[in-house]
This record gives sequence, C-alpha cells and structure tokens, in this order.
Amino acid sequence: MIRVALAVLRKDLLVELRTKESVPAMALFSLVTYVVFRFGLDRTSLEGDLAAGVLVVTLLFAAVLGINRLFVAEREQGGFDAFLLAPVDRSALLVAKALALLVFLVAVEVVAVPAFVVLLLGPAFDPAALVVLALADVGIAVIGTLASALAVQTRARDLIVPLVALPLLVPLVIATAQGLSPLLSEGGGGLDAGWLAVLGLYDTVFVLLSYAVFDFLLED
Amino acid sequence: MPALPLDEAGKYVAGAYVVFLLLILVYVAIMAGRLSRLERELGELDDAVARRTPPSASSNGHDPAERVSAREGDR
Amino acid sequence: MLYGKRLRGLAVASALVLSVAFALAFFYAPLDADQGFVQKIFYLHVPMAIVCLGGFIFGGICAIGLLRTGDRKWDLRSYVAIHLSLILGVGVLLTGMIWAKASWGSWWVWEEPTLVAFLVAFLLYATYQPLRFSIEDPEKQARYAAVFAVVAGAFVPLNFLAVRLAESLVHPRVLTATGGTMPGAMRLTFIVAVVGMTGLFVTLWKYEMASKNATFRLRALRRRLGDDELPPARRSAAPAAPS
Amino acid sequence: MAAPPAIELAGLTRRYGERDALAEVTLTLPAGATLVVFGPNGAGKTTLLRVLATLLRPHEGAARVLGRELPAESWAVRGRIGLLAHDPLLYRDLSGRENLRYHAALHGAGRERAEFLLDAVGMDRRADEPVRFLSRGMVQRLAVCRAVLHDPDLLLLDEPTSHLDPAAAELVGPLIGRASARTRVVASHDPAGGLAEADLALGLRAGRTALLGPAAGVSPAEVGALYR
Repeated sequence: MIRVALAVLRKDLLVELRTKESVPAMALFSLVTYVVFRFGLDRTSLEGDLAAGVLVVTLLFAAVLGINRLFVAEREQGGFDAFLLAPVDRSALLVAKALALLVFLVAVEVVAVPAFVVLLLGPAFDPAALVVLALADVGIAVIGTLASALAVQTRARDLIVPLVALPLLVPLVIATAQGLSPLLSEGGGGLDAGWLAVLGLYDTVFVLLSYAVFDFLLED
Repeated sequence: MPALPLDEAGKYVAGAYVVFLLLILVYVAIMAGRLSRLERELGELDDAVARRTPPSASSNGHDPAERVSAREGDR
Repeated sequence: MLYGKRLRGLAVASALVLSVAFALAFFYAPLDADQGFVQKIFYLHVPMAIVCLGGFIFGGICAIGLLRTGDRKWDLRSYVAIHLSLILGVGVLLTGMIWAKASWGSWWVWEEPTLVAFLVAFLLYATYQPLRFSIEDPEKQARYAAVFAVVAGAFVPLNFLAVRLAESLVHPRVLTATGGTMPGAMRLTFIVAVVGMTGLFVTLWKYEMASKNATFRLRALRRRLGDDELPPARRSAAPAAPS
Repeated sequence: MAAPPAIELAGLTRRYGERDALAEVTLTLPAGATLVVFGPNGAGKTTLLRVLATLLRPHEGAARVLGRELPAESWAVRGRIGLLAHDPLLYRDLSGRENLRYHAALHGAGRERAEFLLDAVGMDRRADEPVRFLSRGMVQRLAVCRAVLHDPDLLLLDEPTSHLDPAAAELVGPLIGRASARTRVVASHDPAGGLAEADLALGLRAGRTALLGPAAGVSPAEVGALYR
C-alpha cells in the first residue's frame, strides 16, 4: 500500500509542480489575509492570543482553498476510475491525498509563517510554535482530505467543503490557538504539553475514523 | 449573579416553554400538510383505477378475464 | 402495518410523561437556591439537548448499518433521526439563549462550553441536508450521507470534550451540574423529563418513518398502475424510495 | 479443460434513480471471443462496460467476469481488465510518459512495458508533452497504451477507433484489435465494421436487449434498425 500511496503522491506533487494550482494561491491568500487583518483589526503588531488567532485562522482559510481542489483532477480527468481499476488498496488514495495536502500546507507555511513574523508579530518568534503548527497541519490534512472526498461528488463542492471542514476543525483551532498563544507572547510561557496532547489525540482519532470510512467514498 | 425576581423570571421561563410548544406545533402543521398531499395523491390513484375499469364494463357483466383473452386474440 | 396502534400508545404515553415532568418541574421541584425560578428552563432545555445529541448519535449508528449492509432502510432511519434532531436543535439553541439572557443578562454566553459545543455540532449537522441535496444519485446520496453521519456522530463527543477543556477555567454552575450535585427532587424531575423527551423523539421518529414509507408505497403503486403522468421524483434531501 | 466463459450475465440490471440504465441483460461470452455492443446514445452501452469493469455494482441479476462473481469478487478481476472509455483517464497536465509510468506503478507493471507501448503506437517522440497539448487522436493512442499496460485478459472498449485516422487505427490493431487475441467487449456505432470483427452481437435499446446473436447471423440493416 505504501508503494502505491507514494506513486499517487508523486503524481500529485508532479501535477502541482506543473499547474501550480494550489500552493501559490494558498500562499498569496495568506499574505492578503494578513493585510486585511492589519486594517480590519487596526493593529500594526499582534501578540499573544490575538496573534495566535490571526495565524491559525489565516492558515485554516488558506487550507480550505487547497482542500477544495484536492480531488478535482481525479474527478474531472478520470483519476478515480483509473485508480479503482487498479488492483490496489483503496486506502492508499486517502494516505496519498492526506500526505499531498500536508506537503502543500508545509510549503505554504514556509512562506506564510515568516511573513507573519515580519509583518504582524510583535514579540520574537518562538520556534517551539512550529511543533504546534506541525500537529495542526496533520489534523487539517486528514480532516481536509475527508471533507474534500465527501464534497467532490456533489454539485456544490465549493460550499460543502468549508461547511463540513470548518466545524470539524473547531476543536483543532481551539487547541492550536491555545497552544500557540503563550509562544507568541512577550516573555510568555513555553510549550504546553496539555494542548499538544489534545492535538495529537484529535489527529489520531480522525486518522482512524477517515481510514474506516474512506473506502465508502470511492465506490461506484 | 443575583436571581431574578419571580415576575421578571416568569417571562423568560414562559418564553422558553412557548418556544418548545411552537416548535412542536409547526412540526405538526408541516406533517399535516404532507398528510393532505398524500391523501390527494391517493385520491388521484383512486380515480386512475376507476378510469381503468369503466363502470359500464362491470354493469353489463363483462368478466375482466374475458376482456384480456379477447385482446390476446387480436394479435 | 402495525404502525397505528403502537404509535398511538407511544404518543399518548410520551405526552403523559412529558406533562408530568413539566408539572413536577413547576409544582414539585424546589426553587433553585442560586438562580431561582429561571432554573425551571433547565427541565426543558437540558433534556431536549440530551435527546437531540442522542438523536445525532443514533443517526450515526444507523448510518453504520447502511455502510455494513447496503440496505437503504438504514439510510431512511438515519435521515429521519438527524432531521428530527436538527429541529430539536433549534429549540435547544433558542431555549439556551433565553436562559442565558435570564440568568446572565445577555443572549449569548461564549463562556458556557456546553452551549458553544452544541452550536458547533449544530452547525456541522446543518450541512447534512445541503450535502444530501447536492448529490443526485440516490445510492450515492445514501452512502455519502452515511459517511457524513458516522464522522459527525463521532465528532459530537470529541467536540464537547475539546470545548470544555478550552473553557475549563470559567465555570458556570447549574448548566454543567447535569446530575452531579442536584437534590433528589430536582433529579427525579429531570429524569422524568428526559424520559418524556425521549418518548417524544421516538414517537416523532416513528411517525415520520411511517409517513415516508407510506409515500414510497404510494409512489410504487402509481408506477405499478403504469401511471404515465407520474411526475419525475422531485430532487430532495430526503432519501428516495429504496428499490 | 475448457476455460470458463469470460463473461456470464444473467438478468443483469443497473438502475439510475428510478430509471433502468440496463435491464435484464443475459448473455455468455466465451474466452477469447469478441462481443460487439450496439445501441443509440443512452441505451446502456457505457453502463454495461462500467459494470463489467467493476466500476458500477449490478443492482440485480448475476454477473461473472473472468470466472469471478461481481461485485463480491471484484477485487480478483481488477488488474485483469483493460478499460478504454470515452474519457481517456489521463491527467491533462502530465506528459504521456508520466501518465503511463503512474499507471504502471498502480498496476505493478514495468517501465519497459510503457516504453514498448509508446513505441508501438508511434507516440515515443511526443511522449514528453503534456497531454492537453496533444490532438484527440494522439490522446486516444495514449489511452490505448494505458488500457493494455498491464496486459489485461479482458478488454472493454468504448468506440476505440473513434478519434483515430486509418493509419493510427492500424497501429493500435495488434494491441486492442482482433489480433490481440484477448477477450473483448466493443461498444460501437459502426454496424458493418463492428460486426466484421465480432463473434457475438448485442443490441441495446433503452437498457433492454433488442438484439442478441452470433455476429455472422446479424445483418447491418438489423443493427441500423436499433437507431430508429
């Protein structure tokens, strides 16, 4: 299964490299959102829970853009049929797509997080925040893949994706924002193991849940 | 937090219970609408069946089986 | 079809139990020392919330039935349960807001984790109908709705856990005390109210199931009679007749 | 020992909503033989091919493909079927070579096989251009490569030569034509051509069997009548 998942992942990254459909748009969107927050909040620098909130919400909405497009090529260019005709484990597609989304998210954050630090963050950036973000990315990737697979066969994909994904991500937003907030404060506390545990647990539950239901989204 | 005096609190409590009551009533009203549609369709179906077996056929004693065999004879 | 008699019995019993519960709430349960008369909303709001969430989870369990067996009757069961829970959910949110206004002076209180968690769950389930509506093939509709129902059903407890963790600092009293420190008379009333509300839910669920089944059978009958003017099935969020 | 029939259908029915897309199709196709399927658009040809390809589940009736029951044993026939549908099932933004390598990885086939096929259909020169820049005929040739990449026992072809010029049709002949010596199901709109290379002919109209018999005993005129 891992061999097949890697083949699909390689194909997805290759397509993204060719079309540049998702990552550049997501990164650009994050930058624009910072500017919007700058004026919407009328602040030139943020710290603490406000900084954590702005960062998480921006990344989340950027992720929704990627989630929207995740399965579109499969549906419109016959990728689902081709995959289903092959004698392979169907869960490989879930693994591959979640990994692809994870790669996209990390790629976006390579741009979006430094930009946030430069443009909006008041206090110095604590690298421990990257641990929290990494755990959040895993959760967004898994839940996003599930929501995308659920929505791609509907006629209102662009609407269904955020409506399904955002409520499912609320607990993750809570834990991420709470975990990040002390790390983005002036002389604030360190990494809170409690919130990391919540994030890790939430990720694990959704990995298992997605694995259990994903096959049903591929039939027929 | 101070407890509200009875006359003030009564308004809210009554409001909450009225919300519940209204919810049930609206639900019943919607279901009643659906029931009447069901009934109307049932009526249409009745008419359709009546049209299929014209009253004349039954009054002059034609057996439905006879008509079937007659039609088959046409082929 | 044995709907008739059993459904009537159930309806009468639920109405009775629910009336008794409300009577107990007003004439038997003591006034809350802290909140006074406003606390009477508790006997309506909390049982409704519990039954509503139970309905969501029941819908998820029925959805597992569909995924395991492929039998579309499970889709109908799941759909009706979630549909009714959504209606109850509106009631929960409205009564919750009224209670918040009466006891804290504002229509919405973000510090109340149970209410906030409920709102998140309700918003998720509000997508259930649009999701169904935007899938045309009935079989696919049933399967996708089932996947949604299973995921959302698992999400309900998780979500409550997470929101409660987040707000564990700010703790209002009675709302969270669903059972723990209630005096006996209050607890009895509360339990009767939960039973009554459950009865109401089951009654409505059976009623709605009977109504949907009757519609399907009528449609099947029209088709059997070769009714040429049979209008094409309206596209809807509700399950189509299982064939 | 005689091989089991490649395809056995008994009362196969597939619905779409309340409408029968395919109703009560019964036939047996011996291994190595070719079945040609005729019928106007929407008659159920594509549905039949998709059911045989295990992409759609039968709603009623029994379907055995390559000796395996569908849908219970679908897993066992996947990878032994080559489907050439209307849709080429290729990613537009990848090159032909990349597409074929991806499919080879899915099917556990080697890269040499992909190169061999590209060469066989005369696409080796343009194999590195993104598929969206290629003409429909070239895409079709790549799709043929994709369908036979894993050397399938059963080929399901939906108007396989529709976008091909005669020269290209000749190129793909050894891969998907009669000469390929595979069991084939071909959906076609060309009565004379379709009958000439088939053993068994099936005519569909609104999902129902309107014509079924040895291809030699069916005249093109009978097939033409299906479309009226």
